[in-house]
Amino acid sequence: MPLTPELRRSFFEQMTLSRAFDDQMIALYWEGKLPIFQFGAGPLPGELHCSNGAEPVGAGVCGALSADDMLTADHRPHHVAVCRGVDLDRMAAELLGKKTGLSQGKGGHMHIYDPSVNFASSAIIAEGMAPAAGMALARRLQKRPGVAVAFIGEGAANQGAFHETLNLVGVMKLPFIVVVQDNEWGVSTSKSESTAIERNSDRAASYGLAGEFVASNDPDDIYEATVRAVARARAGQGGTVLELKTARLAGHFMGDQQAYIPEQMKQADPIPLYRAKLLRDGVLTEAEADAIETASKARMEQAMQFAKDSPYPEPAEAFDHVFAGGSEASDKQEAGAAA
Amino acid sequence: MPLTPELRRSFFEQMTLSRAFDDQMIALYWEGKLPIFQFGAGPLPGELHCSNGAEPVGAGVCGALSADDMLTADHRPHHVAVCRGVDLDRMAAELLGKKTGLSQGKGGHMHIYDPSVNFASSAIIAEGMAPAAGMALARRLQKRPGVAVAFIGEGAANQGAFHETLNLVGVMKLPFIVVVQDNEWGVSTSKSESTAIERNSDRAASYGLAGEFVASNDPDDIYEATVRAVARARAGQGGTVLELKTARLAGHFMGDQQAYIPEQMKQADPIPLYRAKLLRDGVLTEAEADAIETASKARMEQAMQFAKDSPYPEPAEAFDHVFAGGSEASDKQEAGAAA
Amino acid sequence: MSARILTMSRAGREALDWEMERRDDIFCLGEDVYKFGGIFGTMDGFGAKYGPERVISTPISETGFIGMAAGAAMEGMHPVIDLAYIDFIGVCYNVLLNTASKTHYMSGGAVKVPMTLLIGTGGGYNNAAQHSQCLHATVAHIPGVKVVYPSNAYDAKGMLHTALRDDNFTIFLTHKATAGVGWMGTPIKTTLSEVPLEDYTVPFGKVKIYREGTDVTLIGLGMSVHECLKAADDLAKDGISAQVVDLRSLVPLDRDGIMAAVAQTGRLVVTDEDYLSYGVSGEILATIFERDPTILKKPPIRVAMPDIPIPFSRPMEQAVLPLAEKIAKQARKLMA
Amino acid sequence: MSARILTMSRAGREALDWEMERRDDIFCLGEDVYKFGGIFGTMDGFGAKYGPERVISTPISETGFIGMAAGAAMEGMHPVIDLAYIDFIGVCYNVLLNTASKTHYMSGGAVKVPMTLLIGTGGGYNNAAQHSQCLHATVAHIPGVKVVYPSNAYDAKGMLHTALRDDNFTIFLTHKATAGVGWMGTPIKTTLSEVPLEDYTVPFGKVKIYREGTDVTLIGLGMSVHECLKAADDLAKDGISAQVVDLRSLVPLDRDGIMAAVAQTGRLVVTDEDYLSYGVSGEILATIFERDPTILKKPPIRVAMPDIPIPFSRPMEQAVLPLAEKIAKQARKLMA
Ligand SMILES: Cc1ncc(C[n+]2csc(CCOP(=O)(O)OP(=O)(O)O)c2C)c(N)n1
Ligand SMILES: Cc1ncc(C[n+]2csc(CCOP(=O)(O)OP(=O)(O)O)c2C)c(N)n1
Ligand SMILES: [Mg+2]
Ligand SMILES: [Mg+2]
Repeated sequence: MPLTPELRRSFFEQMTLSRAFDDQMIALYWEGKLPIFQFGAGPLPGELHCSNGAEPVGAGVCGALSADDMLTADHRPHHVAVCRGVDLDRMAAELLGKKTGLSQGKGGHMHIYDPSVNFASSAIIAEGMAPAAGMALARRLQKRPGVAVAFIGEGAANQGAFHETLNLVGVMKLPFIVVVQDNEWGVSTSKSESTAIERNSDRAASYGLAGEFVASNDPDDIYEATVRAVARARAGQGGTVLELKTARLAGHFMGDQQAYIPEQMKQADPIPLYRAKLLRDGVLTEAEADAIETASKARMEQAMQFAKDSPYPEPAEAFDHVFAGGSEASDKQEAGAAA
Repeated sequence: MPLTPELRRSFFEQMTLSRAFDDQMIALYWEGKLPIFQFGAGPLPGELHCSNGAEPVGAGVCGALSADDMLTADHRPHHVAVCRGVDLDRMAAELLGKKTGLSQGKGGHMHIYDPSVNFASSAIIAEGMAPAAGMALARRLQKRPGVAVAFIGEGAANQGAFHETLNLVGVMKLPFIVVVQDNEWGVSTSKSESTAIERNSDRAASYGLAGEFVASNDPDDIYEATVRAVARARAGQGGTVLELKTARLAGHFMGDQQAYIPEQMKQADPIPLYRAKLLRDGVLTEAEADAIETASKARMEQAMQFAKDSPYPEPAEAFDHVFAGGSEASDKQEAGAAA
Repeated sequence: MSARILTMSRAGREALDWEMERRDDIFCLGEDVYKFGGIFGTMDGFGAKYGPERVISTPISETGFIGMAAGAAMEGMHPVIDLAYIDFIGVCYNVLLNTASKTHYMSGGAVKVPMTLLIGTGGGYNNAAQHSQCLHATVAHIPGVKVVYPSNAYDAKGMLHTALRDDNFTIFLTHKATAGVGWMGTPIKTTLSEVPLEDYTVPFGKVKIYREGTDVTLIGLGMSVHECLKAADDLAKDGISAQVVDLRSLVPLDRDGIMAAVAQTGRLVVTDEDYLSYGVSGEILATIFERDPTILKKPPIRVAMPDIPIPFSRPMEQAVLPLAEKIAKQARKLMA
Repeated sequence: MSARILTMSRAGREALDWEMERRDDIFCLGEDVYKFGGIFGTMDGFGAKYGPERVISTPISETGFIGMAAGAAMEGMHPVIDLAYIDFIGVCYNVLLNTASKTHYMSGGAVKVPMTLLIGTGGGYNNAAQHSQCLHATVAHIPGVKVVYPSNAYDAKGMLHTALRDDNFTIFLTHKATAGVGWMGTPIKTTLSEVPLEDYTVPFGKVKIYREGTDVTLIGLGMSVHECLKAADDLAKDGISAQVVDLRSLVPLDRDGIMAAVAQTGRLVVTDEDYLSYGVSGEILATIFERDPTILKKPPIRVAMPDIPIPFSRPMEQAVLPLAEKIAKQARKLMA
């Protein structure tokens, strides 16, 4: 699909919706955590890694994928999930630990699963790489189409799973893309401190894969690079390491003061930049852009309301879903803490 | 040091000594294992991975190292150990599980340690990579010289530890060399089946390291490539991925029938080739070459005799060396199997 | 239908072959499985029969290929993975600990991960500290994975059918000495069974009473079951009647079955080739202690691998393994 | 000399600082340690004080940098590694299981691996299944590694001095809720102690009696010690005198100390935030059962994390944690 005005408008819609998701979650996160900060307090407890600044990645990559394709994301999954079309209400409810959440409150924000749109995420660095490749293999065996896309951070590219998976993808010529989101930081460690070379896309050569690098954090450019990678994958030409320069505007997680970031490394917000670009290109008027931003916020308010209004799971539900088809954990409940 | 005739003669000495080690161990290995094969039977039990064919790697690389340098080898350590000058008697005794062995019988052939020549080995694939890099780091912190050299197989280059370690070496600019011994096989799996690209030395670019490839399985060429890598390391120019084409003439381990190796992939024995070369170059006469081979066999026979004549450890010695400075395992002995 | 005497290796192979013939969702992967058929020959000849698409020899990349298996399982396949030695879990433990075992739960039941991981355990053949471990307690301590451990051919086939039809991640352990493969010498008699030709399942979570007895209960798993049987033979010479119980399954664990068996004799020796502390032997004792210690006439005794790395040399290794002689000695103590 | 009330975090930091000031062989490494000072602030300010050569922020390559630490230790250094969450052991387990723990043994004592691995454990703050585990039994099951687990500031400092002066690989665990770091809220009172300014060591392998009591013994480790203390307060209101025992050290395990403590009350509740099965609680019960079950008047009770992945949502997580209320309830059962 060419980069039509409709598509670009939808990128803007998705980016603003993703931003609304994060902004509203951030606001809620601080409830109950001030003046004394504590991960476990308030209506949205636990660690929270927001995607502010990375929305172009979600919009641009997901825009180039089809319903068949399979995605795995990492500890920072919101932008990908929102742009993939994961059920917004149930995702919001999951972050709040509610019964109506995607995982009925068992997963939280680092464990977002929505099989209806082939979306999964997990919290161990680079953990999603190999499963994504396996999903691609499954489809080949099933003679069903589908490209697998693993989203990781630039910090994750130094984890062993990155290497092992990419070599397997190369050997098996799997339809696979790893999206390396280079936001310059892995917690407080800069890419240059952690990575021996400048670009992970250059590492593609180690595996006989294609490497592409997009420097702009602009969804149009990301889209077009992804379209090329997807085309290669569908044509049986193998995998791609797609490295995308992006931004991390809300710290590593909530509570990160980011004192370690020097002034010259402060990052630009891609949403106003893209808005200005679309206005410049005549794709949107000021009024249309405002309307989209307003609609995104409203949609997210609705999801937040759904989440807040939903009940918590019953304590005993903790024992469900240990195993598919009935939990053999039951004998242990008696002996254990549930007593 | 230039490639002098003396040095080349010493390569031949070491290669033949290493071969004598393996040949005599192989002969002993089959004692007690025929007609019914069983890993655990006979005077030399357990798995045995011999180095036949890889001697040029041991001779050429070790010839370029100095006493300061540190080596880690893998499950196939004999050729490196012999060429490094690990105590031959005690190594032989270790393979036989004797009290006089390097590890007093606790290690066996995959766990050869001789700190007096900075030699270590271990049996999990790619396990020696990161420790070698750490040894190099220790020396830097101690302001003592020393290059670390990790010996692995080409199969190990697809293990996560390879990637993580090389990136760390690149970031920290450590004096480190990984010697990738490409014998074309990882058990029954050929390099082309396991590795997405032809040469692991090309993977050096992923880590800002130098990559060198030597195709000849000739100790002279290996020596010279190693000299270059060592010079870079000592000059603070960082690490090298040194891939060496070599041979595996005695199967993966004893008992491997190697039916999976097609005729055209049969490998040449480097020892007669090197002998012929030295004769051609006038470095050795026939008589001298014969004398060296005879001396090597005799030296190994002596080591074998030492090993055979040595006593086994006492059963209760199993409980020693669990911890340095006294074993807290003792309270468990009482409760456990030692009862 | 007719039955034959088979090794565990051949029996397991039959189950996998039966399922693969009938189901497209099963495929095999692991190092050297295409040419070598897996460490226990469970996939012997499958390369030729099913082709390289369904019998995949992988690089030495355990995190990669077991992680891929988990992903394929999430996408509707049932992968069967060969991980030769349990000592290698160190390089792929995250897939076991956090991915394959927890995804079903973390997704609130939305995602299933049906896969079977075949792993060899144990020592006794002088393969030293990094190739002789059992570590079954390590994997059984992970919530969300079933861990089974047949010790004879009949169970091997039936439990593998069960695993392959289960919608969960199952770790299927086999002690190397029990499998009946070439490189371990003549198969141990008590591992061989009459195995029906047709398919059948053996349910997880039930202990098996290998031998009835009235004086003392010997509990084992994997190879130690066979050491218990040997010990029982020896004890019989002294007129001591030993019951031998095979745990067979660590998750789920048949706590009721253990209680019932032990209650029949009132004396207990638990054997385990895995390290003593924080392991299976402790869990068995704890279960009895918390449920009803009065079923025992005397304090129970554990015969397990001490908490030491496994030594290479034969005299040392033999001294620390939970062998029949030691088991019989402890049983005699209980009878004194 | 004078002492101050410190958190575990500050106390641990003092020990490490003292040793680093005096010894060249110690250096620190881990993710973000240079700028952030480690998950518990044990290296807080060390970046500025000791420089990037001795306080090394690493890439997210746990197999790489912990393996490097092991190699540096073999070459005469004593690395101190920060591995924030024990849930991450999955990506570096081989270094723990096979390298750092076994090299001394496999080399017949020729090679030493002195290193200290600091790891955070535990949940209770809604961080879900991959960031809330304890897994202390998993690491304690490995032979060749010492595993210690202070639960208060005094022990944190003294045991860290001990670890840093030990020639072996020590895993030094701290439950996140006990450390007294900013992101976990107000420090728990019972984790704070008077901490001497000077250096001192606390030996490994000795239980600590936190509170004397005559009716029932509550055994815990890490965070569950503090839940036991809370339970003991509550029980006191009913006139029940509860003794609270902190294991402090899993390897070596003070089996004699456990026996002596439990014998004083004859009633036992063992608490553990790690998964119930194949863990610490079983080992404690087994030890008493095999040594002398008659020291107990009633069967012991375990209050542990059930064998399930840890749920994110607060009502579910709170329900499965071994909290004071549950502990007190079980203790009352024993008194009934
Ligand atoms: C194996 C592992 N190690 C460490 C962590 C802790 N951790 C969580 S996010 C993170 C930084 C990740 O950086 P990057 O991959 O660049 O992603 P970003 O946070 O920048 O999106 C770290 C170290 C983890 N979750 N898993
Ligand atoms: C992590 C791990 N996986 C698997 C093995 C089993 N194994 C031992 S040697 C070997 C093949 C190694 O091939 P390569 O690295 O090329 O060395 P070579 O044997 O050819 O010298 C395998 C798979 C192991 N020891 N460790
Ligand atoms: Mg990043
Ligand atoms: Mg090889």
